[in-house]
Amino acid sequence: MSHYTSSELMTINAARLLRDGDVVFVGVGLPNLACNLARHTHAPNLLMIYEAGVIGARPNRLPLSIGDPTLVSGATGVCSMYDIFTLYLQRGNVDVGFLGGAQIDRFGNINATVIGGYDHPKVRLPGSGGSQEIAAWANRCYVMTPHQKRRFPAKVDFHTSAGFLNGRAERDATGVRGGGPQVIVTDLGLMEPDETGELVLTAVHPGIQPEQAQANTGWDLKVAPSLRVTAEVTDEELRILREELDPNGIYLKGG
Amino acid sequence: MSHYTSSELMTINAARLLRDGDVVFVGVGLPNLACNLARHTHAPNLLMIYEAGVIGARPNRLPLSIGDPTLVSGATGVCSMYDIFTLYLQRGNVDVGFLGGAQIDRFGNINATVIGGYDHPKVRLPGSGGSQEIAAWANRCYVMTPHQKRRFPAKVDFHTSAGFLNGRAERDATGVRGGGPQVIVTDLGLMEPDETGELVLTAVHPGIQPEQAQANTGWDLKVAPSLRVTAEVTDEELRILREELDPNGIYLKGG
Amino acid sequence: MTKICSLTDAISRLVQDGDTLYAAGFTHMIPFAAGHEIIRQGRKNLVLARATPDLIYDQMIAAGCARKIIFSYTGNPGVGSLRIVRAEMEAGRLEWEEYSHFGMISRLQAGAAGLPFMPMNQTAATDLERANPNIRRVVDPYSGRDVITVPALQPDVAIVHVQRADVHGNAQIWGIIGEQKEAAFAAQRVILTAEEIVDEDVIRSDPNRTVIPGFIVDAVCHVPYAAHPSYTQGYYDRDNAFYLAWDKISETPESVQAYLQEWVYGVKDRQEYWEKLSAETRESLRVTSRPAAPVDYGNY
Amino acid sequence: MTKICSLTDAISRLVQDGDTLYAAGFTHMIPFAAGHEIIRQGRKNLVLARATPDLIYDQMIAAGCARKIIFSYTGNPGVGSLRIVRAEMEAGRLEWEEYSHFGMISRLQAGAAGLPFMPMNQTAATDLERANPNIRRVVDPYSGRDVITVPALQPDVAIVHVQRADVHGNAQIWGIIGEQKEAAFAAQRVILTAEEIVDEDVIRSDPNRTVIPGFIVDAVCHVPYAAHPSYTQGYYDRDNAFYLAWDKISETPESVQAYLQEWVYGVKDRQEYWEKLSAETRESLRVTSRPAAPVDYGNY
Repeated sequence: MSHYTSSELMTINAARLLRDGDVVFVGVGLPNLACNLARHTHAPNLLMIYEAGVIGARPNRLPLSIGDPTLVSGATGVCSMYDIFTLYLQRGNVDVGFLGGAQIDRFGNINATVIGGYDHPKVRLPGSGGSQEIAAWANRCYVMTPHQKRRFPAKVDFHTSAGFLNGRAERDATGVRGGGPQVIVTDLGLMEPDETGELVLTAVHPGIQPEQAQANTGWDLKVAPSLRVTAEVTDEELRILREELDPNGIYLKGG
Repeated sequence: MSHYTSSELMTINAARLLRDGDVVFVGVGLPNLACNLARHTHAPNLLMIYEAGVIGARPNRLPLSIGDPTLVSGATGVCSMYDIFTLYLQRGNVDVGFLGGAQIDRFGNINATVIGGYDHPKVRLPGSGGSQEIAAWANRCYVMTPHQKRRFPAKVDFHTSAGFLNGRAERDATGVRGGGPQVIVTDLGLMEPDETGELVLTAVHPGIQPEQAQANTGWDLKVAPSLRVTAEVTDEELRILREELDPNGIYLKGG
Repeated sequence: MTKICSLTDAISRLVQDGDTLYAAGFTHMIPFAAGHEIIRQGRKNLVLARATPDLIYDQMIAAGCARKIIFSYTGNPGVGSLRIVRAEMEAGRLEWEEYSHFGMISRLQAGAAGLPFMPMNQTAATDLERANPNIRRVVDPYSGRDVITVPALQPDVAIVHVQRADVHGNAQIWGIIGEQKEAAFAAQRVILTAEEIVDEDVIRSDPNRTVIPGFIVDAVCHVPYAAHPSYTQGYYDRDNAFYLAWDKISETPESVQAYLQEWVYGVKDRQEYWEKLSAETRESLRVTSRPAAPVDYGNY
Repeated sequence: MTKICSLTDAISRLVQDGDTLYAAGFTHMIPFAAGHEIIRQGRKNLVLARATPDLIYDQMIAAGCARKIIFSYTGNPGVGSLRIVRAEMEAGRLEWEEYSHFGMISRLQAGAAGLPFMPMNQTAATDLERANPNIRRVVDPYSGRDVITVPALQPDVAIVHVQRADVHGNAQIWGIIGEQKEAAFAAQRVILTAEEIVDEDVIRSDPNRTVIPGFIVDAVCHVPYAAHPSYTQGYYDRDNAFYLAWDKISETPESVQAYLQEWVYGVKDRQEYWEKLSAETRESLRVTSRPAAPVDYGNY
């Protein structure tokens, strides 16, 4: 078993969730690394699109912003932001979206807007960007975030992006086409929504006990009867991440 | 005084209505010739745009369709049809539109859709194309059409494009931004809306009597107190039309 | 992952009787070759949507392929009337659904964008709104004034002719771009015909030129001259003589059927059609080069 | 009919105190030079609209130019928080109006299209709708379901940086095109800065590349490197080191004011700014050539 950082562990587990041929709405940082890792391993035909309007990017270097010019040179297409949000995302052409935020609650709702009251913020966060629509319209959404109690409250202060609201039926009633959050990848394991939309612990990483995850979650985290252990991180996965994708450890050194 | 055809007479009088710097939504045929004549004479900075999405065309030959490739090669811009109807026309960036139709009525309403009932047409005409929106949103609209009773009924069978409806107040109430039809150029003279929106005879061409226009109009055509005679067609205008713009007489030989 | 196939295969596999079909292209790159192949394969009861039916729908309707048209202008562009569409409408043998150009394009835009409708400003001309129950109104929640709406159009199939595409279907277009992008994104299935199939690196050298991404494309067919008698910018000119000739041919059912026999049923594919044209016609459609000024994307 | 003028003149003539301003460009070609000139000229009470405020609005707000921001994401892209915007919002010293990216871009699209609003599909996340009374609903007249609406945004001024423009303001852009076109058409006045002023024939050689037509442009300013520390595709790279440095600089008001003194008030224009950067920095931003494959429009 190799030594790896939490960021590497989450990135590798997220990469494994991607399917060959998926159209992925990619963010910078760990999601970008997860997509590129998948492309280098089991999903060579992954199509990466970016909210900046880039389709089929083939970055020659690690992109440092969502609009890095390396995403454009050699891409198959570029379109306007209005087109990316309509023709691609709202039209239902996006299989996978990655989401992030300061808080994720029991039903997968995400807050990236504000801690405290909206009009008088205690901590003002960056806001939605593309995530309100990604969470609604991508077929599957994934989240990568360290497993900490403050990040997983029972209820978020603000719904920046919808998970299952107060339960799956409530989301379904709104008619949004996307499937909502499918997997939350943390440094302790994986959480997935059950039939009610509540996030439950479905896997732990090698060497992690479910109690650790429960202790670091802000609600009474259920453990799935079928709880499994994620596959060991392989040397090849680490090699690609460390040598090819983020040789300077810009995103991976954390944890 | 030169000899000229009706088409030449109408084209020359329409060209004179254009102002230097006007942004004109151009059709093929006579409107295209009128715009190019104006460009060659008093309006060198006329900007010609086409519903096919061409901006600043500089055709090297006479365009034979609204999407002739000669409009594209050497143009300053090309955009989608959706963009031309939104960013250019609906946004209010078009100064002048040309309209045509089988029938034009007392209040400048135009029918290019159907003679007889809509569901069981006696004569089915091509339909609106771009004209419904041009008539509503261009600042000024012009029409060129031979002066014949059947073309000028008191009421059109179908409102393809709005003139002043049943009077100027009725058009104003709809909130459309365009000024509506400003001048109808015929082979007998010019008709312009009065303060109520009714088309009245404001000019006759040299040698034409107002009674001729009245006899060829389907309503009781009023003659403006200030009736004038249009300026003589000049040799230079004819030369440009015949030698430079339509040397084969494709559009101008008529009449 | 190549999507290359013959046009015969593409039509056979992707166009079914009863489909709503949008053959895209506003006067430029009208997919005549695909229309002729649909006629040869004898499709029936199609709903033919297109801003301007042009000669291709006149021919498909003459061949009995369609039960309905959705359109915004039925003229023979630059020539006059579209005789067959007009006669069938006047005779009550063809259903129709009519919009202005802006209404038609807004329907495609809504379909492409995944929106249920698009708003349009009022035009004061309300007869078409009265005639077509699909044209409706909503109240602008800011000003309280009415705006006009048209519903999304999402055809079963879009057919788009392009200058160049790679085997994955990434397609680049220049010249008049009309409603090609909107038609492709609006449709459930997309068939491309292309003047040239190019290496993926050509596409990747100029991503801003890409109008249609390959992943929404179902078939890529290499069909040079597929747009004749319309044109492909930079490749060949419009055959205006044929547009004028059609005005005569379409005067009688007999001459129309004779035309279809000789030029559609009587040829196997577009190559045979093109070679059957006179050398003089083919020569008259040639164009000389007028290259675009280069741009540089930079290595990053 | 040339619209060429200095950036100093353009800002002086076209940007007034209290204006709503949209500095366009999604991470690409952010008009930093124009933002700095606005700071130098001491504009006040501006309403700064932009999907991503980025460093330029952080700097303009630090300089006291703005009373309000309209935005959809306030991060320092790829780095973290935008400290000044955040601090001013938390302190209640800066008004704000907030959307998602799609809401923001839809506002511009409506403004550009001359429509009163744009519809968007529901997202199930309703907190922002509750917080912002400009986000409303209409009933889709086809399905009877609610859709979300945002009102048109028509800024007083849009500033757009482009790779090349002619003296009339016809402008061509490649690489990420973000919301530049929409911002220009939505605005009442348009200021362009351009890496290169080219002959009109260059523009006319490739009309499909034109994003902004000259007739809606009020001023064209030749300002090489106007986008630094952001980048211009094919011309120079993003200065990521500065984005990281700003995260430190913006930690204290003193270091921010020192930065503004040295790099904004302390230089006359962009040329002086660029020459003041270290040779090493300038060298590190150079890019090598990666030309687009040529296309041919043909002579017609």
